[in-house]
Parts: sequence; structure tokens; C-alpha cells
Amino acid sequence: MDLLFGILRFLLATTLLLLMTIPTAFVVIQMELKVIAQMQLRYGPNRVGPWGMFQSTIHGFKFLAKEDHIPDQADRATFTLAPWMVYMAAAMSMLVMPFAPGAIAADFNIGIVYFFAVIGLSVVGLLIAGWASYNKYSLLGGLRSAAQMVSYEIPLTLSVVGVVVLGGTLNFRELIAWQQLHGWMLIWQPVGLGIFYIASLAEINRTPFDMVEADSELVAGPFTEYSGMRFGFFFFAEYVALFIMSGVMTALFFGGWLAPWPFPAQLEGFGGTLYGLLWFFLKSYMFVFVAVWLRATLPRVRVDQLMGMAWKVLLPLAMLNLLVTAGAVLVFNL
Amino acid sequence: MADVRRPRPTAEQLGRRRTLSAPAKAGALVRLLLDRFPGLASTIWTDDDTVEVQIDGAGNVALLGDLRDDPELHFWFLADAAAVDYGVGERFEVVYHLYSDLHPAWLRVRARVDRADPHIPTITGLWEGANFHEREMYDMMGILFDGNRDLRRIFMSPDYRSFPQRRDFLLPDDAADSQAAGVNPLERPETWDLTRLEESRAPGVMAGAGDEP
Amino acid sequence: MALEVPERAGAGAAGAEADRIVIADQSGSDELLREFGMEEHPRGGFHGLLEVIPTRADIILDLIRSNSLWPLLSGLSCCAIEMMSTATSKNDIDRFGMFPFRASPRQADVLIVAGTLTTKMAGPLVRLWEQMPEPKWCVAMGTCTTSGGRFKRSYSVVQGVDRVMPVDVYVPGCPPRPEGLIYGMMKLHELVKQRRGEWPTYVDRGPQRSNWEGDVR
Amino acid sequence: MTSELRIPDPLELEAAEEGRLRAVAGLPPLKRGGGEYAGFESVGLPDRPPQTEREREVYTLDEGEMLVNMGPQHPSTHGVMRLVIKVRGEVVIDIDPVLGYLHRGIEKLCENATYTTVMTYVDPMDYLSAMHNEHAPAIAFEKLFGIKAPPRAEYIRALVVELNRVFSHGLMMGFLALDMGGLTPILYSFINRDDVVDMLSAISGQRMLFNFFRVGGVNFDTNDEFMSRLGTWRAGVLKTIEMSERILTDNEIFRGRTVGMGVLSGAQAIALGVTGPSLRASGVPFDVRKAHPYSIYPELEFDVITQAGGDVYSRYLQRVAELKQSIHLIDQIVDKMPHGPVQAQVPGIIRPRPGRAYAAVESPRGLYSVYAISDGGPNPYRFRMRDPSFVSLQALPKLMPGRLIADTMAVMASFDPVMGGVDK
Repeated sequence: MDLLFGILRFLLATTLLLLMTIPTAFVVIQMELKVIAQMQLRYGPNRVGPWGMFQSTIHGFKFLAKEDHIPDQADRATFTLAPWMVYMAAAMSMLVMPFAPGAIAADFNIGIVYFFAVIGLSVVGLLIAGWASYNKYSLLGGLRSAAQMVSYEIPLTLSVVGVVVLGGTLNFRELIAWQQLHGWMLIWQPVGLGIFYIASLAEINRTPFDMVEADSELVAGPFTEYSGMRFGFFFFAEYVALFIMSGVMTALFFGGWLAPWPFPAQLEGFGGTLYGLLWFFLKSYMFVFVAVWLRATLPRVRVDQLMGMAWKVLLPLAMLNLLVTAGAVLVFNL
Repeated sequence: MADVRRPRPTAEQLGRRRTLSAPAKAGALVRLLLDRFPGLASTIWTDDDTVEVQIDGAGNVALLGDLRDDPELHFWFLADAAAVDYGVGERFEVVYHLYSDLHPAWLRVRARVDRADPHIPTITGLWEGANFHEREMYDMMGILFDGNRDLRRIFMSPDYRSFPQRRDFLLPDDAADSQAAGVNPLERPETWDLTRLEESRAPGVMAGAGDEP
Repeated sequence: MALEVPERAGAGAAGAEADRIVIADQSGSDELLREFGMEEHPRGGFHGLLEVIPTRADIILDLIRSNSLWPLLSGLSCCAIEMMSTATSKNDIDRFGMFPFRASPRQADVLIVAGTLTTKMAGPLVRLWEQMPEPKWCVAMGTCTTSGGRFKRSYSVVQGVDRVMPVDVYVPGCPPRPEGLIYGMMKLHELVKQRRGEWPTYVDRGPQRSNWEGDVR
Repeated sequence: MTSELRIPDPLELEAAEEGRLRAVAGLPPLKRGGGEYAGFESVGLPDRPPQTEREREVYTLDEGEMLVNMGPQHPSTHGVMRLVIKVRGEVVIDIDPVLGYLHRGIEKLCENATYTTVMTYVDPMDYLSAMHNEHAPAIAFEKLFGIKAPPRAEYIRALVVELNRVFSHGLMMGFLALDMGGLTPILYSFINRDDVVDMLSAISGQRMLFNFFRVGGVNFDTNDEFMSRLGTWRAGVLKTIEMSERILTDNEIFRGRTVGMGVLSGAQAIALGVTGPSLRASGVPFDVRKAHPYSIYPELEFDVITQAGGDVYSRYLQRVAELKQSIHLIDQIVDKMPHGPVQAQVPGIIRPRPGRAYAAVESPRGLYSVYAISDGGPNPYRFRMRDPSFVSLQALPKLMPGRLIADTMAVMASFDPVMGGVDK
């Protein structure tokens, strides 16, 4: 009976999460459309639905009705596989996302490790897409993505190790509980936060690190030859990843579902879940907003500057941060 | 707006004379040219801001090199290089316009090229930037620049056969070869008298044969 | 499966024919494909479900399509500047869901031919058009693309882009004002919505020249 | 992390190491093959033998090299230009710009048009500075015909020309940012551009290809709408420019990508024929408005601005400075503008005496000149235009070897080429 219940719960959770990625992507894309428009002194989409609310949904459904083209010279098997890999990497990492107390699909004790293992898979998809398209722009974009993501994974993970050492756990829920007790990780790990934010932007290919889809250099990077729903998957995965990274940053550094004040930082029962969801989404979308803001403001860095920054600045800084954190934990017995 | 105005640089800083606002006086330049190149004396012609000399095509590199390197002439900037077609049976001319900060006039050098055998030495050795001009002249007029490393068509596709800027290349439409020659006949009363026009614009002969354009 | 084959679908089936719901058999019969006017397609065979099965879903899909027309980021000449101006703060064509100018033709829906088309550019432009996935539309912006315009007499200008590819909307002007282009795009929206279930096939689309090399001369 | 550093090429390092080992072992140095002629198929063209030495050089590939074909449709080739880039990894080895995708034969058409209708053909040349395109032929034809435009016409000419320069330089700031991935400055630039072109359309009746200049004057006098729009625009223009400037000038990423990038020395620029702001950014104070004053520029007070760097950032700064200088000039012109007619008495069909005239103006991209020959007929016998961006493009293959693909876009945008002018 327990087994059956477990299977049912698993199926329900995965289906819900998979379904949830789509509206998440729509909301993030809509935010990007509208926020950038406002920053550029435009109205932005305002014809579809009230205030153009459904514009991103319309964009998404349009992909469904487009011709799905596979170039002659492309490697068909890998060409069709690549969008799924990228999308699944983004969707799977949602499994451990701590939305609210009682709203975590899989409450592992190694949730953080799982997350960084899965989110790193998307690079394989991009590399495959670049190689399979039989296009020089795609190839260059795919190789760029491999170099960039592999480089930035190291400072990204190292900056989180500091958090883990301090919190003493690899579980998101326990980490949030630790933050309720000791204050948000933001206070304890400010350097880690900085490294994490920069590296996470690079990890999900956002401006100013959007080398992969650099549309003024490589036409659309690895996606150049993709059309229809296959491109739609890449497109969605990009924005889902943006939300996920913001969510993880919220969980790691900004107290997850905790309210910013201690009076009721957290409630019990079903009300507590709703209360937690409210705060989690508020904080996450705030970071999505910051990413969109950066996109509207900053030009793109060059690929060698990007790599130099990862290896010469972020990596030593992350090491130092880890060293200091570990030393402090040892000395002060935190 | 004070921030955009800078202290006025001195004449030394600018490296040239400051009295350029008056209509150019080209006398000094003409005297200098007569002094340096007595052979060109018969071809010198001046406008109010241009001095012009005519040479044979083969001598272009030597003359332009002298003009550039002579400290008193110092025509350091190639403003333009263009080709002119004077019609079938006539000649081509490659026209160079030079600028010098010592002289308040453009210097125009007209180099004659045989139309039947259009060869002229390249000047990319003097000014690298002449390359695109020469490629354009080759593309449009079919003039061959000996020594240019990159003489291929620049505007038309490589398999294009003719040279569109030549006078005997007529536009596919009516206009170029018709009596009206590009003007709507209704605008030109004289086109009504077709015989008179035929005399003045016979193919290959310039209008008013006396004064050469 | 109820199989009903009209006399000549695709190439202008009109009137009562258009109201019939046709469900095609996808077993790969060449005859059937020819009935649908698809024998011209280089690879033949099944290609895009919605071209072969016009159903009522098209009404909704056309609404969706018309509100999400992504133009190709491709400007040929002067009109390109006015096309960009149409996308900027003052005229903001993003209001109609058109802003993401895609750099890759694979992801674009509309080809706005903005500027004079020369013989040298005709080949690459046709290739761009062929690289765009169906359903796709072409807007000829400016007089040069309509007829050659002020360069009609030139030796290197294609006298109207409709000589090399099908055009859906012509926008006059040299160049058209941004308002003009927006009006043209509104006309295209109407066109998209009117064509419910009447999607042209490859035959209707006019000359499809996949091995285009060199000039149009 | 200076951007001046050349990116070491892995294959080159490998070869150097191999050579060192061979030298240590006492072996003769390995002769690297001359490479293999790749042909044109790799860039999607029908194959043919190379026509020139240079073509063979570009299309011959060493080991590990690849040809990347950018254009004719590419987001940042500023129109329809094709760049065949020989790369090793992402490092550019050589560039071959292929032009002509917008060649409309304007010179030939002008030779078949009357002197008045030439203005309509030269407009789309350099379509971001249509007023300058008309200015040079107007001066040349006036020289041929032996008339002078009335003073008020000259002032109106200078006014619209400087207005044109303002929006052209403004757009350059935006395009430079766009080619580096910055989305917003271009939209701010277009706010300014839309204001100016609406103003110019109030005086000329057209938004972009104005057809405003006539032989011996201009088409229309100023009107109330133009002047009121001018006042409104002048009040707010510096703020609009500052919006872009704030995003770019001190931006660390922008500076990191532009400072020290694409350095063009003064001597090199002169040899290549680069003119205009790009030449002055290399420290050469050559401005046609001062060197060969035309129109009313002798009466205006301004100085030639130069920069020392010669890199992309200097060219950007030079544009911004000249933009502000143009606004300053506009103030002066409006203050000094006299009253009077705007068109000299000329016949409907102009037939100058046979002769030659050369006229040059300073367009936003540099020296724009016209050489016109008259044979006494109603249309020019020969009409030649020298476009600055056409010549400036030659600097690209000189600057790029050893840089990255991404920098190609930045360096090209810093020269601000307009394909309409390049291809005629």
C-alpha cells in the first residue's frame, strides 16, 4: 500500500511539475516582454488579453503550429534529442525546488547535489544541438556553451559549498530551517552570494553572459537551425532555468519561503504552505526581474573576458570564501 | 554648451594654414607645380578651388609619389579616384583628387588610358586605400590596374560580363539611348526637333565638340 | 476513417468545397498527395499536419498566428531603418506581438523585404524565404520591392520582389512611414484571419526554386 | 584583463612547441604545408578557381582553419554585406568583405537624369545622411552652372545638414551597443532620430529621403511647424543623448570590449583612406568643413575635435563629441539666420556649360565627394560619388587578424558603415 501510494505521489508530483514549467515559462517570458518594454519607454504587448497578459502564451502556442524543419545534412537522431535534453534538465531540477513547507516534490537529503548535477545536464543538450545542426554558427555556439558552462559550474558550486558548510546540510528544507534560526544566509555569505549570482547568470546564458545565443555574432547560436516546437523547447527551457536559478538563490541565500520578518516567519498547516508559496514566488520573481533589468541595461561581455573572469576572479574568490567559511566554522564551532 | 568647445588649437597644432575661408587662391600651387614638373605646364588648368594636371596613364605612380612626398607639395591624402569614359574610340581617364593641408585647393590629376587596351599601373603602393577604388573602376569601366593584387569585381557578381559605367552600355530601358537621353520628352522642347538633336548627340561624339568637357 | 477527397484541394478550392472537413489518409499514397497538390515538394510526403487537415482548429490557430508574427531581422536598404523605427519606442510594433525580430529565418514568420532588391541579393533572399518554415508570409515594404521604384531602370535591380517570391502585402511609400508599415501589418493580420483553413500549398506559393545560384539575369 | 592582449592560438602554440622539440633533437624544422585551396563551396557559392592572388590567399585553408560566412543577411552586418571570415576556433585569421549586394547603379542612373532629378537618386546612397548626399551634388552643380545659392538657403542647408549629423551619430551609438548585445541604447537613439526626422519632414515633406536640396537653393523655406519642433527638440535633445551615454560611456563591460580594440594609427588611417570621425579619432585633424570650407562653415565658430586613441572607444567618444558640437552649431545657425529668398533663379532644365566640378562635404561618415562632368546637355556626362564608408571598410581586414569573431562586429560598427553608400 505504501509502495502504491509512493508511486502515485511520484506520478502526481512529476506531472504537476512538468505542467508547471509551462506556465512558469509563460510568466517569465511575459515579464521579460513587459519589463524590457517599460525600460525602453515602450508599451510592450497590449493587444492579447488585459494589458497583453497572454502574449507569451500566444507566442508559445504559435510554435505548435509551425512547420518542424530538420535540415538535410543534420544528424536526425541527435537533432531531435537535443531540445528534450535541455528542457528535461530544467524541468527535472524543479523536483527538489523548495516552494513551501509541504510543497517539495522530493525532499532528498542530497537535494543540493542533485540540483547542481541535473542543471548541468543542459550543456550536453546545447552541445549536441550545436553539433547536430550542421551549421557553423551552431557549432561555434555549442562549443561556446560547453566552455562557458563547464567553467562557471566550478565557482557556482564552490560558492554553494560555503553555504553547505555553514548550514551543515545538503537538504533545502533543513537549510531553510537553519536560516530561520540564524538569519538568512545573505548575512553570513555575502561573497558567496555575489559569486553565485554572477555564475548563475552565466550558467543559464543570460545577459551579460549570453555568449551562446549571441544574436549579433552567431545568429542564434546552437538554435540557429531549430524551428517550430523544437525551438520552443529551447526557448522555454531558457526561461524556466532563469526562474529555477532565482528560486534556488532564494532558497540558499534569502531564506526560501520564510517571510522577511520574524513575527510569523512561517505558518503551520495548509495556510503555511500558501504563506510560504507567496513569499517564495515574490522573492524568486524579484530576482527574475533583476535579470531582466540587467538584460535591458548591459552589453554582452566577450568570450575570452568571460572565461578569464571565471578562472581568474571567481574561482580564487570562491576558494578563499570557502577557506574562510570553513575556518570560521572550525574556530567558532558554529 | 561650453563643454564641447575646446581651446582653439594653434596653427602649428593643426599643421596647416588657417586662412582657408576666403575663395581659394591657387596661384602659389600652380607656380610650384610649374617649377617641379615643367613638362606638365601645358596641361595645368585651374578652377576657383581646384588645380588640374593631365598626364599619361603610365606616369601616374611617379607623379603621385612625387606629389605626396615632396615636402612643399605634400599631397598626403587621396580623396578620390574615379574613372571617366569619353566614349567609343576616345579614351578613358582615371581621375585622382588629392588633398594637402599646405594648399587651399584640391589637386586633380587626370591620367589618360587607352580605351582599346585599358591598362594603368596601380597606386595601391602609395595609398593602400586606393584598392577599393580600383576594384570599382575595374568592375564599372573595365580598366585593368597592373600590379593590383585584388583586381576582381566588387559590386557585380563574378560571372557578370559587361562594364555598366561605360558610355556604350545602355540601360535596358528606353532612356539612355533615346533622343531624350534621360529626360522626359515633355520637359524638353528641343527634343521635338529630332534632326537637330541627332547632330549634337551622335554616338561617341560629345556635344559641342569644340570645348571639351 | 471517413475519407473524402475533393476534386482539387489546395489550389483554390472554393465555395462548398472549402466547408468540407477533409481527413487525409497519411499512409503515404502518392496519388493522394498529388490530389492535395503536394507533388511539387522536393521530398514529398507528409509535411506539416495542419496543411493537410484543415479543421475548425484553424480558426483559433489563425488568431494565435496573427497575434504572434515574428519578423525576420533582415533589412536590405533604406526601408530597414524605418522598419527598425517601427519597432522602437514611438511606434512600438511590439504591441501587436511582433517585436522579437528573429535573426534566424528558421524561427521567423514574416519576411519584411525592406529595401531595394538587387540581382546579386535575389538569390540569398530567395534562400532565406525557403529557409523559413511554413506558415510564412512576405511583406513587400516600399516601392523598390513593389516595382523597382526609383531604381526601376537600373541594370542591377530586380523590378519588384514578386518576381522571385510570393508577396502577401505590399506597403507603398519610399520609404513608408512607420504608421504605414503598421497599417500593412494590420492588413496582414486580417489576411491571416481570413484564410481560415485555406492554407496554400507548395503549388500555390508560386515558383519554389531550391537550387538558386547566381543572378536572376 | 586588458583587451589589448592577443589571444594565443592553441594550434600556434602547439606548432611552436613542436618546433622547439625538433630543434632540441637536432631535426630540421618541419615545413608547414601551404594549405589547401578550399574553394567557394564552403561558403555556399558555386565553385570556381580564384581570380586574384588575394582571393587565393583568403580561400586557402591551413590545418584547423574554417571559413565562416557572415551575411548577406546577418543581424549585425548593417544591411546586406557579406564577410567571409577565416577563423581558427574563434580567432579571426583573415577577412574578405564581399560587397555589391545593394549595388543599384546610382551613378549610371544619375548620368541619365537631369541635374534636378539627380537629387532623388543620391538620397538613398547613404540613407542615414541623405541631406549630405544632396549637399555635395548641389554644390558641384552650382559650380558647374556658375550660380550661388542665396544666403538664407545656405543657412537652411547648414541647419538641416547638422540636424542630419545629430541623428546619424546618435544612431551610431545605438548600433554599436546593439552589436555588442546592449538592447536599449538603440531605442533611445531612435527617440532622438524620430524627433529629428519628423522635424525634417515638416520642412521637406519626407521623413527619410528628403529630396530637399535644389541647384541654387533649397526646396522650401522654414515654416512654423519646423521651428516649433526645433525648439522643443533642442530643449530635450541633450537629455535624450545622455540616456544612451549613461548606459554606455562608463560601463565597465562596454569599456572592456572597446578600449584598445581595433587600434588604427593615424598614418594607417590616411593610407587606407579612412575619413571623418574615424580618422579624427586617430588624431588626424582633417575635417572638410575646415580644410575646404563650403557653405557657411567659415562663418561658424567651431573647432576640429580629435581623440588620441584610435580604438573603438575613441571612435565612439568622437561621435558623441561631434554630436554635441553639431548641436552647438545648430544654435549658432539659428541665431545668425538671415532673411531672404531660398532659391536662386534657375531655369527648369539646367544646362551648364561644359566643364568639371569637384565638391566635397563632411558627412557623418567622412569625406563625401562628387565629381561631375557636364557636356552641355541636360544631364551630367559623368557623375561620380565617393562614399566614405565604402573606403573605410578596407580597414576591417587590417584590424581584425588575431581578434575574436565577436570583436569583428564591434570594430565594424565603430566605423559606422552604411551599405547604401558602400554599394551605391
